[in-house]
Amino acid sequence: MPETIDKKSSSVGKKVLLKGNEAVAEAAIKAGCDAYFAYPITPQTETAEYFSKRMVDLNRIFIQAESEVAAINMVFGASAAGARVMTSSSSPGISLKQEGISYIAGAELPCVLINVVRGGPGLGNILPSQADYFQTTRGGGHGDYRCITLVPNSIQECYDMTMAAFDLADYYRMPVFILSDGIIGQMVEPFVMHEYSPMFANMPKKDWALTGCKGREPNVVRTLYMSPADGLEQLNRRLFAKYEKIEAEYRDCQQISCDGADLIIIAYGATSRIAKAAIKKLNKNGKKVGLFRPKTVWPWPGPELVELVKNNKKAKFLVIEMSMGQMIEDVKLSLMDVVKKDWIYFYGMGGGWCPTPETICEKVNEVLG
Amino acid sequence: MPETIDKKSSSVGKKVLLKGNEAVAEAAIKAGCDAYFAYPITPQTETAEYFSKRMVDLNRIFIQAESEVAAINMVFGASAAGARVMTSSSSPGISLKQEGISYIAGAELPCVLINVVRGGPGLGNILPSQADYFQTTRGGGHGDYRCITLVPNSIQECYDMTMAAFDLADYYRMPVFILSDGIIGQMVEPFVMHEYSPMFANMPKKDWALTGCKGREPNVVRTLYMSPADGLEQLNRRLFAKYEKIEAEYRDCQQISCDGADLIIIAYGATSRIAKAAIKKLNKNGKKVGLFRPKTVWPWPGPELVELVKNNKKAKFLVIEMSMGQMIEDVKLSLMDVVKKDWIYFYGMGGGWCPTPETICEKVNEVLG
Amino acid sequence: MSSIIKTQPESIADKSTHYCPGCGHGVMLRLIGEVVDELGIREDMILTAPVGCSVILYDYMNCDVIECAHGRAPAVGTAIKRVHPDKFVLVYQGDGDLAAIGTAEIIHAANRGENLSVIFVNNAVYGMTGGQMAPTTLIGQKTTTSPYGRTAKGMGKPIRVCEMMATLEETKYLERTSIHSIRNINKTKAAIKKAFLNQINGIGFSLVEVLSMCPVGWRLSPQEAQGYIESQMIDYFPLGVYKDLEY
Amino acid sequence: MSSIIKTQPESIADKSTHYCPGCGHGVMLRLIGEVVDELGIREDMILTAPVGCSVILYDYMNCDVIECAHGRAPAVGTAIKRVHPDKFVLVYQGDGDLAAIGTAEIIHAANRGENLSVIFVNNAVYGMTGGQMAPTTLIGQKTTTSPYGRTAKGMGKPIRVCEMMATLEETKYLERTSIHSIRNINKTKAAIKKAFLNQINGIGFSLVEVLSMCPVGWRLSPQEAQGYIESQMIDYFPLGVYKDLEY
Amino acid sequence: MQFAGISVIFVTMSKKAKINQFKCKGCYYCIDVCRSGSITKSGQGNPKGYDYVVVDEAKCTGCGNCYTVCPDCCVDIIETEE
Amino acid sequence: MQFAGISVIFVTMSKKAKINQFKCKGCYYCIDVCRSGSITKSGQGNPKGYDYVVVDEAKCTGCGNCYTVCPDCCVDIIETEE
Amino acid sequence: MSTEKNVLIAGFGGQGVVMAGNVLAYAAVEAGKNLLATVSYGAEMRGGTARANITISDEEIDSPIVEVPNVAMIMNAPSFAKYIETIEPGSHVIVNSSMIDDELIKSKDGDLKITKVDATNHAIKMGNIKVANIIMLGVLVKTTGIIDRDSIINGLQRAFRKDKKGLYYINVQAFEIGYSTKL
Amino acid sequence: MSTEKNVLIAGFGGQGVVMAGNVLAYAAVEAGKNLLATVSYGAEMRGGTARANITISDEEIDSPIVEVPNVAMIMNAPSFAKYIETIEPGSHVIVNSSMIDDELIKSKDGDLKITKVDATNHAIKMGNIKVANIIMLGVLVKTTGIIDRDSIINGLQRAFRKDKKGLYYINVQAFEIGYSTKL
Ligand SMILES: Cc1ncc(C[n+]2csc(CCOP(=O)(O)OP(=O)(O)O)c2C)c(N)n1
Ligand SMILES: Cc1ncc(C[n+]2csc(CCOP(=O)(O)OP(=O)(O)O)c2C)c(N)n1
Ligand code: SF4
Ligand code: SF4
Ligand code: SF4
Ligand code: SF4
Ligand code: SF4
Ligand code: SF4
Ligand SMILES: [Mg+2]
Ligand SMILES: [Mg+2]
Repeated sequence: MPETIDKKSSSVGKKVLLKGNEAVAEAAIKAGCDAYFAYPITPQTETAEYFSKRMVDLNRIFIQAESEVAAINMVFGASAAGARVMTSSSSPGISLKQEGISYIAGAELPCVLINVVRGGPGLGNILPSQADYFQTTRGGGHGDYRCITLVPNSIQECYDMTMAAFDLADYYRMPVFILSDGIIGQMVEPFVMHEYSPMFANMPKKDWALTGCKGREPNVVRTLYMSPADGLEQLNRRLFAKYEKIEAEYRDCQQISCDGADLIIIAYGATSRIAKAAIKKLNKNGKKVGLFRPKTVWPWPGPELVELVKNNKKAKFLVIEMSMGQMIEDVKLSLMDVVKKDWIYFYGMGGGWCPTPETICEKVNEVLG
Repeated sequence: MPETIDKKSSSVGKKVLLKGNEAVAEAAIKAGCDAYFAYPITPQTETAEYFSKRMVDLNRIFIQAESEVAAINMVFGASAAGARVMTSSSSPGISLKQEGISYIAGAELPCVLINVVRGGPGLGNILPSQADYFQTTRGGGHGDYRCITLVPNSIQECYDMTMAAFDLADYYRMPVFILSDGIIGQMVEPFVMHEYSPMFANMPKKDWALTGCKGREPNVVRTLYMSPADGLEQLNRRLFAKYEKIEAEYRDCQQISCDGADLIIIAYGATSRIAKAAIKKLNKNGKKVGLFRPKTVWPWPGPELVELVKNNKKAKFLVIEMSMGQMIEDVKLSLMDVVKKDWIYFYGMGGGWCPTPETICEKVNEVLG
Repeated sequence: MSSIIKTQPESIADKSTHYCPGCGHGVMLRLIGEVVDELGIREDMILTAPVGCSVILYDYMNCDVIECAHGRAPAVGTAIKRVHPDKFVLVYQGDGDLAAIGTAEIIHAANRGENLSVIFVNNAVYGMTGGQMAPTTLIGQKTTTSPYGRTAKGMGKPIRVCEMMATLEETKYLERTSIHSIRNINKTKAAIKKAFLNQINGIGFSLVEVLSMCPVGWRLSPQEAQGYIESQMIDYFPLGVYKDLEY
Repeated sequence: MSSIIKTQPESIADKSTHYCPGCGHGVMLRLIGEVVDELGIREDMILTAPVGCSVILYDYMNCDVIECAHGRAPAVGTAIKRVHPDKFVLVYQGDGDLAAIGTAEIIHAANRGENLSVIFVNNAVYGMTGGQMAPTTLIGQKTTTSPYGRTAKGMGKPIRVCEMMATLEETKYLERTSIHSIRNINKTKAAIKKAFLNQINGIGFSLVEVLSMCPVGWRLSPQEAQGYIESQMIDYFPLGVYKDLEY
Repeated sequence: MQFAGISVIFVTMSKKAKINQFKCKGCYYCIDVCRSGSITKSGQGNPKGYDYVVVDEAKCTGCGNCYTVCPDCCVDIIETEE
Repeated sequence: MQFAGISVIFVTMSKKAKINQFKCKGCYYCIDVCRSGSITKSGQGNPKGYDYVVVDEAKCTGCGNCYTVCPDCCVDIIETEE
Repeated sequence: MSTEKNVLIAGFGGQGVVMAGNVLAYAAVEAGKNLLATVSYGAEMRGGTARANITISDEEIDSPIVEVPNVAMIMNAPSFAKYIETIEPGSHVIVNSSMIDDELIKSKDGDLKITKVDATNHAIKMGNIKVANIIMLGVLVKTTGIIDRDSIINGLQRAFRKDKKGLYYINVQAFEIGYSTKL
Repeated sequence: MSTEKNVLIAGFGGQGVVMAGNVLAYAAVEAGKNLLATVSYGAEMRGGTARANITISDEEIDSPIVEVPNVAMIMNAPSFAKYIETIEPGSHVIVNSSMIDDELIKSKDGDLKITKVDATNHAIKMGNIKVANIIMLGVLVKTTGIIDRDSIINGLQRAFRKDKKGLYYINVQAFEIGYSTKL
C-alpha cells in the first residue's frame, strides 16, 4: 500500500499512509541511508521493494543480494567504507546473518538491521511472532556483543525509531536492530513524516572508514586479534564499557496508568497495542491495570521498572509475549531482590500466533482472581 | 595426537590418549554415528580429520561439506533419513548453522552438534572461550526452541557425554550440543574407552524417518505450519512440554566441598578445572571454597543450586566464565528469591582468554575480603 | 464399458493445489507424478521440497517428503541419498532457491557427483514472495524489486544454470526444457524420465531445468505467460541437452 | 654511486611475514606490491582480505584493508566498490574461501559484473587450518581430510573456477597463471596488472587464478612444491586466458 | 465374425475428455490446445470462483492435449465402447 | 672523451644481489633459479632459526631471478658504479 | 469502541481490493479520523485472492487485530464463502452480485444487512472493469455513512495522483454512481 | 603440587616435537601417572614451529593451563628464543646444541640447569635425522627422572605400532643413547 512519496519530500509534515515495512524504508532514506542490501522474505519484502525503487530514483545503492549471508557481508563492507547502511529480513534470514552481525559488532561498525519477526522455529509461518527476542538481545551470533534494539509499536515509531537507529549506530559504532513483527511490518496507519534531524549534536567523524589512505595512515577494519592479551581482551573490554554507557544513556520505555495499578502488563511491539486495548476495557470495568512498555529491549529499561515498583509495591506483573517466554527473563533479572518470582505472571504463545484483547482480559482476570 | 584406535576395538577398556576433539569423534563412532558432515575450522578441525579416516575405514558417511551451512543441512537430511548424525564446528561456523539448527529443532529431529568455542566476536581468535553460552542455551537461531547442552571438563567426559548425546538426541528427538572449547578440544588426557551401551532401555523407534513409504503412509518432515492454530502453536506447545520434561529429568551437575563453604565458585568446562586447582590451593590455605559445576547448562541445574543454598545459607557465589558474563544470568534466575543479587560475584574475561588458578585465588580473596 | 485412460497420476494427492491459475508448478507436479507412476517408484522415493511456491509439495505428492530450508535441498538430498543409496531421491528447486541463495549447495552437490535427480523450475522470478527479481530474470523484465526492469549493469545478466553446471566434471546429464506448449511438455516429461532413470541406474547427477510460467509473478495472463516463454525466455535460455554422459 | 634497482615494493610493509618457507602467498604479496607501486594506486586502494593464511594481509600491505568473514570478500568488495566507485578495490581469496564456502558470493559478484579485481590463490588445500581438502585438491592428493587421497567418487573432481566463471556473461577477464617458475611469475604479474587496469578503466569483473605453492599443506619441500605444480596441477588446471572482453 | 479360426469383435472405442469443474482454475490453456475447438468457458463460477471450462463431447476427438497442458489435473480422458 | 660535441662518460655499472639474511626463510628457490650458481646456503641459522642463503658477489650477474622467486622479499638488486 | 468501524474488503487480486482499501484509508485521514489497515500478504495471496481490513475510528485505535469486521465489501464468490461467517451479525455487507450467485447470498443473509451491487457489470458498461471496486465503495459509504463524501473525493485524489489523472476522473464517476446508487 | 612436572617440548614442525610428547605421554600412562598434554594448533603452527606441553603428576591434574613449565626440551634456536624466559628458574632444560648457538645458550643459562645435547648431529650419524627428538627425550628422562626407563620403552611401543616396527627399534636405540648419555 505504498503512498507515492514525492521525491521533493512534499509529503513532509503531512499525515501519510505507509506500511510499517515501507515507513522504515522511507525513514532510512530520509536519514541519509546510502546503501541497502537484502534478500526477499515474507513478511519483510515490502521494505526491499520500496528501496528498489526509491534508491534507484535517488541514485543510491540498492542490491538484492544472492542471499542473506551475502547481504549482511555487503552491509559489513559498505559500513566499513563509511556509508550509512541498512538491511532487513525476517527470522530465518536473520539467523543466517548471525555470523556477519558478530563481525560487524566486533569491528565496531555502525549499521541498521530490521527483523520483521515471523513464526518459528524453522520455516514456521509468515505470521507475527516475538520469538526472536533472545536472538536479538543476547546475541544469536558467537562471542560477547550486544545490539541496541528498538521496538516500535506504531508506524510513527517505525519511522522515528529508524531515523534514531542510524544516529545511534553511528554514534556508538555498533549494529542497531529494529525489532518489528508481522503485524507492525504489515499494518498501515497515518503518521507524520517529518524531516530528518540528527539526534546528536556532534556526530563522531568516521575517520576509521576505508576510503584509501591518501594523506593518512592506512585504516584497517578487522575482528581478528591473534593475541588475546593485547587485542581481543581489550576489544571486549572496550565493547562492554560502551555497552554500560549505553545502558545508562539510552534505555527507553512508556508507562501507562501504572500508578496504583493492581497489575502491570509488560509487553512490547504489537503485543503492547493489543494489551492497551485490553487495558482500556479492563479500566472501564474498574480493574486497575497498567502497561509498562519497553521501547528499547536492549538496553533493557530495568531501572525504570524497579523505580515503578518503588512507587507501587502492591502491583503484580503480567508479561505478555508472542513467544513461549523470553523477555520475561529480563523482567525477572531486573526485578530480582525487588519483587518475588511468583508475583510475575506470564501469558505467551507459540509461533506465529497473537493474543487478542479478549484473551488478555481473561488472563488478567485470572491473575487478579 | 591421535592414538591409533584399533578397528577391532582392542583399545576398549584400556587407558588411551586422545585429544578432546578426537575423543568426541571416537565416542560418536562407537555410539553408531552413521554420518558426519562438517567444514574445517580451528580449534575443531581434528574432529573432522579423525572422522575422515575412521568413517572411510568403517564404510560410513563422511562428507567435508562446502560450508557450515551445507553441513548443517546435510545433518538435517541424514537425520530425517533415520541416521545417527553429528557435526562439529567452532564459533563463527556455529553462527552460520543457526538457521539449520532452528529447522532441526522445529522438525524434532535428533542430532549431535559440537561447538569448540573460540574467542569472539567476529573472527576473534582461535583460543578457548565460553562466550557462546547464550547462543547455545537461548537459541541463537530464530523461534522458540532449546538444545540439550552437555559441558565436559575432561577427555573422559568428552567421550562419555558424546555417547550420551546420541542417546538423548534420539530419545527426545532434538539437537544435543556438546559445548567444548579450545582447551577441552585440544588437550590430551588418558581416559577409559569403554564400549557403547544405550542409556535408555527402550529407545523410541524412528518410525517417522524418511525411508520410502512402502507399506505405510508417507512420512513428512517439515517445519512449515501455515496455520498457527492447528499447527505451529501445537508444535511449540509440544516442544515446550518436552522441554519441561527434560528439565525435570536430565539436569546434571557436580558439587565439590560446597558444604559449609563460605564461597562457592560456579564454573563449567575448562574454567571449572582451573577453578578446581584454585580451590585446592585455597582450601590448603584454610579458605572454605567449594565448586558447583553444571554438567548440563540446558537444562540448567537450578533446583540443585537452590537445594545447595538451603543447606548452606551463608555462602557467597562467584561465577567464573571465559566471557563477559552469560551463565550468570541462569545463576541469578535460579537463585531469585533465594539469594540476594549482590551475593553473586562475577569474574570473567573477554574473548579467547582464560583465567589461571592464581587469578582466581586473587579474585576469591577479594570477595572473601 | 468405459475406462479412464488418462487421469491424475496415482502418486499425486487428489486435491486442488494452492498454485495460481496457469502456474507451471502444476504442470510439473503432474509430469513428475506420471513418471513416478510409470517407473513404479512412489514407495521408494524421498522428495526434497524447496522453499518457494512448491514448498508444500508434501501436501500433493503421495510419498516421503522433506521440506528443506531455502536453497539447501541439494545438501539435504545429498545426505538422504548417502544414507539410503537404494532409494530414489528427487530434488525439486525454484530459481531463487537454486540459483541465488542455494548457489553453493547445487554446485557442490553436482561437483561431488551425487547420484541425484534435480528438477529445476526456472520461472524467472521469486513466485512465493510475490514476484521479486531472480538470478534468471530477463534483462528488461520488471519485477517488484526491479521496478524499472532488470539491467545488465548493476544486476547482471540472467544466470544460465545448465551452461554453468556443464563445466563441472561430475555432472552427467543436463537438459533445459520448457512447458509452455504440448510439444515442450512432452519433451520435458522425457527429460524428467531420463533424469530419474539415470539415478536408478547409478549414473549420477542429473538436472533438468524447466522454463515455467508464473503468470502472477509476471503480471501476465496464463496465455501471455506461455507466449513470454516462447518469445522471450527461450532466446536467452536455449533449450536442449547440455550434457549427456551415460556410462 | 650505487642504487637499489629492485627491492621490496613500497606498498608492502617492511616486516617478515608469518608465511611458511616457500609459501606462494609471499610471492603474490610482492607481485601485488609491485603492481600497486607501478600503477601508483596504494593510496586509492582498499583491500579485502580473506580468511585463510593471508588473513593478516593488513599487517603486510600499506593500504586500507578490511578483513572479511570466510568466503565473503566478494560481497564485501562489492559493497565497498559501490560506495567508492572511484577507488581501487582488490579482492584477495584462497581456494577454500572462494570455491567452497564462498561459492555463491564470487559467482554472484561476477555475474553482477562488479568492477572488481579478484586475485584467487589456488593452492589446492586449506592452508590456514592445517592442510584439509579443498574444492581444488587434485584427485589422489592426500590431505588431512582425504587421508587416502581424493577420489572423484564421493568427493568429486577439482572445480575449475575460470572455466566455470567463463559461462557468466558479465565476467570480463579470466586468466589462470602459476608462480612456480620465473617465467610463470612474470606472466602472473602481467595478468595481475591487466586485472588491475581493467578495474581502473571501468571494464569490469576480472579474476586471476594463480596456482600457488603450499609446501606445508602439501607436506613437500618448497622445491618439490614447485615441481608438483609443474607436473601435476597444470595438467588439470590448464594455464591461459579464459576470457578477455575489453570494450 | 470368424477369421482364420479366430473370433474377432469389432468395437468402436471413442475417447473423450471429461473436465473436473471443481478443480478448474480457468487458465484456459486447454482451450488453446484443443484443435477441434471443443472446449469453452462455462460462463459459470465454480465454488472457488473460477469460470470453469466445459467440453463439447460431440466435437472432442480425445486427443488428450487438454490433459497434457492442464496444470491442475482437471482432465480425464475416458475411453468408451460406443 | 668528446664525440660529435657531446661529452660521454663511460661508466661500468654492475648489478648485484644482496640478501637480507634476517628475513630469509631458507626455501632455496633462489638457489634453483640462479644460473650462475652464486647462491649457497650459509650453513648458519638466522635468529628465526633458518639456514639462510648467501650470494657470491663475484659470480652474481645481477639477473634478478632470485628477486623474482623469493617469497619473502629478501633480495635487493643493487647497481653500483664500478 | 462505539465509533470503531472494522471494514473488510475482499476479492480477487485483480479486482482492486487493495486500491479500494487505500481510498477508504486516505479518505479517513482526510476526514481527520484514526485508522489502521492491514492487507493480505505472502502465501495468503497465492491463488490470487486479496483482503484488506480498514479500521476507522474517532478514538485512538489500539489493537491491530480485527477478528470480527462490522462492515464488509465482498467482490467475488470465493471471498464470500471464506469470510461471510466471520462478520459481526447485523453488519452492512456490500456484495458484488455480478460475481456472486444469488443462491449463495441468500443462504447466508440471515443476520446481515446485505446490499447487492451489480458492480462488475456496471463497471464494464462504464468501459473499465477495474472500477467495480470504487462503485462498491460508493455504495458502502452511502449505506454506512462511515465517512463523508468529500473526504472520499480527497482520498481518490490522493490515491490517483498526477500521473494517473485519467483514472482519477473515472473513479470519481464510479464512486458517484455507487454513492447515488444510480445502479 | 610437588610431584607435578610441566614439560615443555618445542622445535620445528618436522623435528618430532609432537611425537616426543606422545612418547612421554604414553610412558606416563604406562607408569600409571596422571597426565595432561596440549600441543600447538592452528595459526600458532604457521611458519612451521610446534610446541607440546605435558604435565605429569601422581596427583590429579586439575588445571589444563601451563604458564610456567618446570622441565623443557628445546630443539631449535627460534623456540629457544621464544620460550626460554617462560621456564621456571632452576628447571632442567635439555637443548639441541646442534641447532642452537652456544652463545645464545650462554646468554640465558643463568638460573636454569641446561644440558646441551648434540642431538641432530647424533641422529644423522645414526642414519635418521628424525630420531633427534628421542635422543633428547632420553637425556631428559635420565636427567630429571621424571619417569622410569621401562615405561618409556612401553610408551615407544605404543607410539610406534606394528606398522612402524622399524621405527620402533631405531627409536629405542635413540632413547638408550640419550638415556645413557653416550653422546
Ligand atoms: C532463508 C530464507 N530466505 C528467504 C526466504 C523467503 N523466500 C521464500 S520462497 C523465496 C523465493 C522463491 O523463489 P523461487 O525459488 O524462484 O521459487 P518459486 O516460488 O518462484 O517457485 C524466498 C526468497 C526464506 N523462506 N528463507
Ligand atoms: C565460517 C568459517 N568457517 C571456517 C573457518 C576456518 N578457516 C579458516 S581459513 C580456512 C580455509 C583456508 O583455505 P584457503 O581459503 O584455501 O586459504 P589458504 O590458507 O589455503 O591460503 C578455514 C576453513 C573460518 N574462519 N570461518
Ligand atoms: S506465484 Fe507464480 S509460481 Fe507461485 S503459484 Fe503463482 S503462478 Fe505459480
Ligand atoms: S600453510 Fe601453506 S599457504 Fe599457509 S603459510 Fe604455510 S605454505 Fe603458505
Ligand atoms: S481431448 Fe483433445 S479434442 Fe478433446 S477436448 Fe481435449 S484437447 Fe479437445
Ligand atoms: S487447463 Fe485445466 S485449469 Fe486450465 S482452464 Fe483448462 S481445465 Fe481449467
Ligand atoms: S628465495 Fe628468499 S627466502 Fe628463499 S632461500 Fe632465497 S632468499 Fe631465502
Ligand atoms: S641476481 Fe641472478 S645471478 Fe645474482 S644471485 Fe640472483 S639469481 Fe644469481
Ligand atoms: Mg522462481
Ligand atoms: Mg588454499
